[in-house]
Amino acid sequence: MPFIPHTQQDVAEMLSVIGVDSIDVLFDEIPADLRISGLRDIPPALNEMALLRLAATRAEQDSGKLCFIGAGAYEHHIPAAVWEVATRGEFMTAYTPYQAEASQGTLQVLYEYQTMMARLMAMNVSNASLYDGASALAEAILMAMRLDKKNKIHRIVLPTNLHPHYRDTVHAIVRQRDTELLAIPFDAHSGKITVEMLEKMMPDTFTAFVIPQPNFFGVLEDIDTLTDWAHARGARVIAVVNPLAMALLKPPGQWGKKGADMACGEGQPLGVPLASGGPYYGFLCCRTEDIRQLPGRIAGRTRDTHGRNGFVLTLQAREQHIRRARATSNICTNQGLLVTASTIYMSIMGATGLRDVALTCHANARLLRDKLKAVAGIRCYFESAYFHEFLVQLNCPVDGVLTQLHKKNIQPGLATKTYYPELGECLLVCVTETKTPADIDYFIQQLICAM
Amino acid sequence: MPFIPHTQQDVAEMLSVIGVDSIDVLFDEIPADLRISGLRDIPPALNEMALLRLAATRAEQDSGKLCFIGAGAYEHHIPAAVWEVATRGEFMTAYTPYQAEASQGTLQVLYEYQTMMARLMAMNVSNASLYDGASALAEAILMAMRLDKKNKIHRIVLPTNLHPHYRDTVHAIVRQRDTELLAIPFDAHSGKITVEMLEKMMPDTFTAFVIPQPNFFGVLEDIDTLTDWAHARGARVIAVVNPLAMALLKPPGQWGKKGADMACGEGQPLGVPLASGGPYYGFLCCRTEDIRQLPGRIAGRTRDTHGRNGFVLTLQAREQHIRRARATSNICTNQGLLVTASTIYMSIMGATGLRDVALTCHANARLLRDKLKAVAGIRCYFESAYFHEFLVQLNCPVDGVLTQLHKKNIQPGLATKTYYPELGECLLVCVTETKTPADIDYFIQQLICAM
Amino acid sequence: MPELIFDLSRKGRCAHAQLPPNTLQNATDIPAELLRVQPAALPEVSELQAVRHFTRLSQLNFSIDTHFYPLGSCTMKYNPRGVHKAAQLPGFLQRHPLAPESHSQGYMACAYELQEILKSVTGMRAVSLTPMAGAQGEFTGVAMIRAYHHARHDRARTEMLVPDAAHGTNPATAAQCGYTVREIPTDADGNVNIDALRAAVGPQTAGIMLTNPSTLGVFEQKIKEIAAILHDVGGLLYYDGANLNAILGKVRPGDMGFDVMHINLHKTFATPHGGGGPGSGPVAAGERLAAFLPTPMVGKSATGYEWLTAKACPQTIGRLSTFMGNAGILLRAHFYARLLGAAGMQRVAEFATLNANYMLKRLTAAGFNAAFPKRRASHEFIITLKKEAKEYHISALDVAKRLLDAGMHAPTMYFPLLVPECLLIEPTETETREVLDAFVATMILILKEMQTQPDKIKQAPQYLPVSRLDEVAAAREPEVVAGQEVIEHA
Amino acid sequence: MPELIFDLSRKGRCAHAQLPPNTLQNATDIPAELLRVQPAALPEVSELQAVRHFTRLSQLNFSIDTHFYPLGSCTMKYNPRGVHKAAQLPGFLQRHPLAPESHSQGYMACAYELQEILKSVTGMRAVSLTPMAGAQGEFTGVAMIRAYHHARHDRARTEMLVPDAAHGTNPATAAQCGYTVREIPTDADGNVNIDALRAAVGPQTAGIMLTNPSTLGVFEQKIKEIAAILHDVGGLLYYDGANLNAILGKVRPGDMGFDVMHINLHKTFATPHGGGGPGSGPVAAGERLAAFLPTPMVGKSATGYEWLTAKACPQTIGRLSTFMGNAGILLRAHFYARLLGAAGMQRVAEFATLNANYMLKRLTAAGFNAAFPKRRASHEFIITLKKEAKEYHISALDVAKRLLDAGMHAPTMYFPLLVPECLLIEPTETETREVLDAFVATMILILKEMQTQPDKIKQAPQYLPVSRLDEVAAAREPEVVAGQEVIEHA
Ligand SMILES: Cc1ncc(COP(=O)(O)O)c(C=O)c1O
Ligand SMILES: Cc1ncc(COP(=O)(O)O)c(C=O)c1O
Repeated sequence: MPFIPHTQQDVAEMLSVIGVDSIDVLFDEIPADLRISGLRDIPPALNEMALLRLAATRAEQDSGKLCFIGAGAYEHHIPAAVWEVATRGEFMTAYTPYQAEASQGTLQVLYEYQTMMARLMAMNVSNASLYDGASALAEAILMAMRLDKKNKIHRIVLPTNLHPHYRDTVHAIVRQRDTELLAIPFDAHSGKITVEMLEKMMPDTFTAFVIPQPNFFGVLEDIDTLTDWAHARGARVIAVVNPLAMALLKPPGQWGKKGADMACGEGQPLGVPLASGGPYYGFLCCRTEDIRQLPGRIAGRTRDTHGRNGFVLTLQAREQHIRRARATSNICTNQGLLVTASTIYMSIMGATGLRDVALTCHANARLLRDKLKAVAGIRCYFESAYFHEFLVQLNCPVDGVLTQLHKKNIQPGLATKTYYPELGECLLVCVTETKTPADIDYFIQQLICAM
Repeated sequence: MPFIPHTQQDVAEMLSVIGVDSIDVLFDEIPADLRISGLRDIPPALNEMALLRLAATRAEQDSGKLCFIGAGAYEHHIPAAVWEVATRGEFMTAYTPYQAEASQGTLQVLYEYQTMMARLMAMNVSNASLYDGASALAEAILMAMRLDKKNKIHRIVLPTNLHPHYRDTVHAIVRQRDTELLAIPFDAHSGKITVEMLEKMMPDTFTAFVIPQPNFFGVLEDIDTLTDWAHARGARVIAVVNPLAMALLKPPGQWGKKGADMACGEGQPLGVPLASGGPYYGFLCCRTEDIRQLPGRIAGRTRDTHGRNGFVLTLQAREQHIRRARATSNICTNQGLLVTASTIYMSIMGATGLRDVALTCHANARLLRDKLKAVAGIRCYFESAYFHEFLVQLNCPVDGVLTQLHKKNIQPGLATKTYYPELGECLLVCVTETKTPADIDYFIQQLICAM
Repeated sequence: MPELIFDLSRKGRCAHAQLPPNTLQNATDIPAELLRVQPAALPEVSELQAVRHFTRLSQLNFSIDTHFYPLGSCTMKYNPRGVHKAAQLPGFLQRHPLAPESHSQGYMACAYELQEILKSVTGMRAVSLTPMAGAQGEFTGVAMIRAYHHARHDRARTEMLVPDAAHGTNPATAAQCGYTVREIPTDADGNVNIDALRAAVGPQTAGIMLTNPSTLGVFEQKIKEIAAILHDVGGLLYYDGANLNAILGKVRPGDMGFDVMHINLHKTFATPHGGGGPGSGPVAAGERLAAFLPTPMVGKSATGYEWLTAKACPQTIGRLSTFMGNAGILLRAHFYARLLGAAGMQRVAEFATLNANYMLKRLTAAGFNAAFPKRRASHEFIITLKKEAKEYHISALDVAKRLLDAGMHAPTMYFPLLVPECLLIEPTETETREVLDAFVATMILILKEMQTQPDKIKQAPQYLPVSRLDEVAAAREPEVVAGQEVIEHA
Repeated sequence: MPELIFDLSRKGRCAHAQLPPNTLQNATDIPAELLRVQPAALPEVSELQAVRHFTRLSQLNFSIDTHFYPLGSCTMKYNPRGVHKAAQLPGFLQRHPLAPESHSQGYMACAYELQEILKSVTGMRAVSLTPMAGAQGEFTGVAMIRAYHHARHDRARTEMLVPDAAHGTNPATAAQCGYTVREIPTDADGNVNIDALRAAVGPQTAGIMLTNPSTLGVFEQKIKEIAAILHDVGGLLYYDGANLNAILGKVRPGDMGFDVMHINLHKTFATPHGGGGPGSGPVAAGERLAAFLPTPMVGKSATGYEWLTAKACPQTIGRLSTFMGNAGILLRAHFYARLLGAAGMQRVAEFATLNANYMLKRLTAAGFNAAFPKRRASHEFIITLKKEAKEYHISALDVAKRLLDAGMHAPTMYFPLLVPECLLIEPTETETREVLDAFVATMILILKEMQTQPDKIKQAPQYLPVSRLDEVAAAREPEVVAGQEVIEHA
């Protein structure tokens, strides 16, 4: 009876207290014709020893790869202390801190996290997390729609150089409402959104403009110009950023003359392992005046009856368990433990550490990029400024190259053909601080063999 | 500056408080001709990222083996909870609980450990650990010598079927004193110590008789007969046992009419990973009346000023930091964390769990043994009762077979020729609960190929 | 309370062992106008300071690993460490979500098997694992219902029915999907008021969101009738799986007539709650709705496991997360299920129910009032302190805080909203009878204290790092980030 | 205090997920008279109960991860988590100690490199890693000295010299090796009394055991003279490496004239103390003694790393452990050294010394008395509360307990024995100045309390799970196992 502590005597005595003969009787309110006698097609129980062996075999199958894929999830070094501390039982096995006095640990962490994230984004306030980057963007758009009291029809400008999965997610979530999602194409030469294109294609009024930095191709947008352009048209600017990059790049709160209105994105680069895509966490920051439309939990500082500092979940009146159908969002369980890890990560790395990591990523990317350019049959698709990811075009089918390199346990990047067939045989390549010069040379050497 | 938190400002201000110009001045009492300017031949600093990659490479080199070696260290399943909890910072980064009030966690664990170990051995008392099995035996022998007020010359009977490394360690440690270590050979047919041999070879009086259970060959000794024989001659009996086996086999406190006088051994089978041989821990139990000669730390229950229960290190007057040259032992730092893990292990497994593990080890060993017997060219050397380890003799050189199986990542057992050349081409094979029928079949199949 | 990590910060301090080698760092060719000028004011601390700070913070929490945590509707059961260890294997942690299928067969095998297990447990036809918590599962299900109606060119269905006892995520989700929420009242025994339901349904009805057993801790006996009422008018049934722990292997939502449902893996499948998350809310669907499930899912072919995306699932409602949901939680749930096997799952429901009924019996015997005295408890039950509130002016909140002082986490308070001064108590199957008895004993003690020393209750908690916190002040002037002054405004 | 785990036990309860499959279990062919009859009365608890019990117990400890821990002579510095993670890799945990060399090259490379690093740090010729703590290192060194004399057929040397300030393990070790211990007094400035030393040496002198800097927290300046005195009479010098943190990369025992020494890796090399162990005490030896080092050691040949056993080392004193010492600790020490590099090691000594001298200065400025006011502190220093004991009847013990109440671990008390009412304070290099300042501030507060509210000190600790414990009663009637009655006697 895994995890069940009852002795036979316990069961007998408990049943007699209840006044029934068997546990089965406790289910007597369930219509008999609905009850089943057992479950089918479930493998027999393993003990922990066998389970760990099975798990090791499975994990082994997927391991030992040299990964140059980015595209929204980035391999970074995570100090061992981060998860050693985050997975302490007291953090990991607690629930949402509804009983504040018994949850000051988690609550203070959330408060510290909000502060760090707001500072990193140069924004006023942050919530305590959403599910992931793509759904955080969807929530940001819904928030912008709530804030927009002027426009009847909510138009949202979504550039096509935004991560395709983000666009898909936004579509799946936001199209439940009456919204227009406007796709604005990127400049074919630079890979960026340009004001020319915007002026040509966009309506006069719209609710919000989503600006990715860097964009899906790793290219850096002219964020000041774009922000000011949108603000001039009375729209809100939603920044979708890589938070690690913000240690190096201009943060959303400083874009253009007034700064972006919301900043959101994927928290994964800040101390969360790749882990097949999750659990990660979405972050969302905004201006102080908009806080009551900010979805998700928020921790706040207050005082106890003796005047001592303490923390609580605050502004709960926005949330579903109080406001129900009129809540700012339906989100309840969020990604608390990831935020805990991220808070420890940011504390250990500090601003300098984060910036050094971002710089090293960039420098490594530059190194590989320069070496790739020197390979016959490869060209860099866009010659714009970039962070740690870039698009290269091959003069031969990408699929064949991929197959060969996969056999060598190299993941050379993401083939973009499914998403952007018009770009041809392209590969989106990412390099982080985890790659050594030797890794880069090995990649080049194997790529040349495979082409 | 890894792990040093000082800012430049800190250093400047601290130096000015001290009243010196530089840190270097703080070393001015050291004769100048002794001071060195730096260390040579030390590799340059790595960051944690590079270190983890190096460590992973090294660990990878040694991993993925199917291990049938025992010989004093045994591969067992360890519930994940054991080390998750034992390595919590509060256990792992505390010192010896000298300040009892600030160390009740560790002290209660030690008290619970002592209780469990005493119960497992069916002895009165236990200390809080020694270094490892071999050195624990040496300490037990020294203890027996202190307790023996009758004999001028201390003779210790050490059978040759005791683990050769234990015998070596005892020699290295005990021969610093005036002692006679008497080697008593085992019966060539059964692998056991026999009373006939003892009567023939042993002097009338001696201080202590060391009885291993199981012995090095995995064979079970006639512990009742041997214990009574030694007691009849006024000697003390020191049991050296595999503690896991004691969940299944008769424990030392119940050997013969009066029980063994001391029980010691290697704690590793109780929740400690193989880990290249350490850290493990030695245990030592004895009779209540002998406790003041028991070496090592001991936790005891007492009360605080309000009458509440609490725990302290007790009987410290035996120890070196008080008694100095007249201490029962020089041991100071022991193997506390291993004992913590072992205590959690024993708690989770319980008596039934331990017994089930021991039974499964035995049953698995029996399965492999039967299958090996059926292989042409292999015979079981001893036909005595055994626990989970046994000796087989090959009709071809062991070394060649080993080389071949090692190439297949199988470690088929320990070649005993270095220790017992007279036994010929023998292999000491161990099977624990970690091996599946498929593992056993694979072993057999590869062995046949290699012979 | 400990200092803030920012108070430990000193300019120039850092965790040196974590810095990348600075060989290439200054080689940036990024234009200056794109760069950050002033570094973010993150804490500058040593590694030891960070470890010590967060270790000490952790000790301020109650958690399953340290306390009994009978938080109704949350299923705070033991989170097996073996499962955690298995999911944390480097091979799993290092896999990139977009790694090729040939480099992903280990993970995909686990995900596929979990889909199969959840199909079996729910009695549904297909499962998508991507929703990242219960509420996202609800969103998924309701969006699928909407897609179903739209696919049938039925755009007149604008209402979603929700019982008044429902969890707040139900109405919030329905609204987020563009539905008008219509509340259905509960009758005196905790069942949905069938007459009211009949009166509410019509051609405008998209569906109903139900949990069963409900959040009132009782099993909705007329569930088949309810299903018929809905199906008859062309509406569909959504099952909120938060309470699945009560019926695992005993009765299946698919058999009750539900069309779609989520499963809170972080409840029933024992994945840790992490102080608020992550969770995971896979969605299972029957005949009518399977085609609309979100992607990606895992399929199995002769050559191995493969991703099923929009190409293979043309009617999918699409993608709800950047990658494939909370994969690490899915692994944990899968491993947990493998440890239990089919029999183990049934035992979960049996012993959770045994524990709840035992506590209910003992508490009512001690004088507490059950909200639904005629009913069996499911895996949880409600007591109402209405009487005590009147007699002694002691509220459910007061009792909750007093329990904290006794070293036990409080039950869920004031939910469901329709039961006044209620405590929703869910012991789970992994707690011992002694722990339940200790809780009951404390409740009895508190009942005595109401008469003898009510202040002790009113002033609780006294033995925690802080006493009662002023939530009103916190919400009036929210201070949600530290030291606003240091934020660099644009 | 929490219950004992035995109190949680109920007959028949167990952690089912941990049991082996019981297919073969009853197939024992072991004769009945060799079998256990009654099962051992180990606790019968669920996995959750065990996890909760031990998690809660852990929270009762002070530790580096939670508290400042300036325990003199113990070097309680930060134990890097990265090092821990590296050493816990499955490949390392799974290696059998008797695995063939071909399956051990990863581990052996680490061990070999550690030997080399320790040679460099100590200035010695060869290193054996097997001793399992400082005291076993001492044993090893003294046994080697004995073996050396015996090898020269010099059996007249029966005395080992030990300064009166020495750690208790020094005399205990000498005695365990069969030597008579002769104490050498300390002079007023904390140095060995050279005249007394000269008077003590002779043909009966086997050697001397010294630490430098000594346990008095000062550097023995006449160390070369001492070495000469010993060597002139044919005696050898043993260096107790417990204080190596003070001089790492600054000065080397080999250069001072020592013949053999141990290194406490669990101090200087930052491996965790584990609540009392494990430690590791590798021994390094110079010309005279290298041949006697214990086996096994790791050698390097053209084909890889190989074990050096008695065959390769005919003069070895033999084997001191079943396998090869505390391998896991050796890995940690090696990884720590790799994180520091040569420059990092020097910084250890520099900042440990800076912190100690800063505290010493501030405490004496505040009115506390240094034991050796004319001397620089090494990485630690002593204050004596002799004056305070007389004036206020407050002992070093009282102050220690009061510090616990302030959330700081107490320094080492009453050691070395020759300084009355002493506190030996070792901050280590990994603590911030703010923490040192907080300690000093607390000491100043305690000094004030001696005058104003001495009871607050006498009754400390008040804020811990227990107040002062009765050690005398504990030793008078030792209760060292629970429930003696249940022990089955033979
Ligand atoms: C009944 C009920 N439904 C839905 C939810 C929402 O689930 P989640 O928190 O995983 O989003 C919860 C969880 O609190 C719940 O208790
Ligand atoms: C000066 C000194 N020498 C020797 C030792 C003994 O070392 P260990 O505890 O590792 O056996 C210690 C440790 O307490 C010490 O402080």
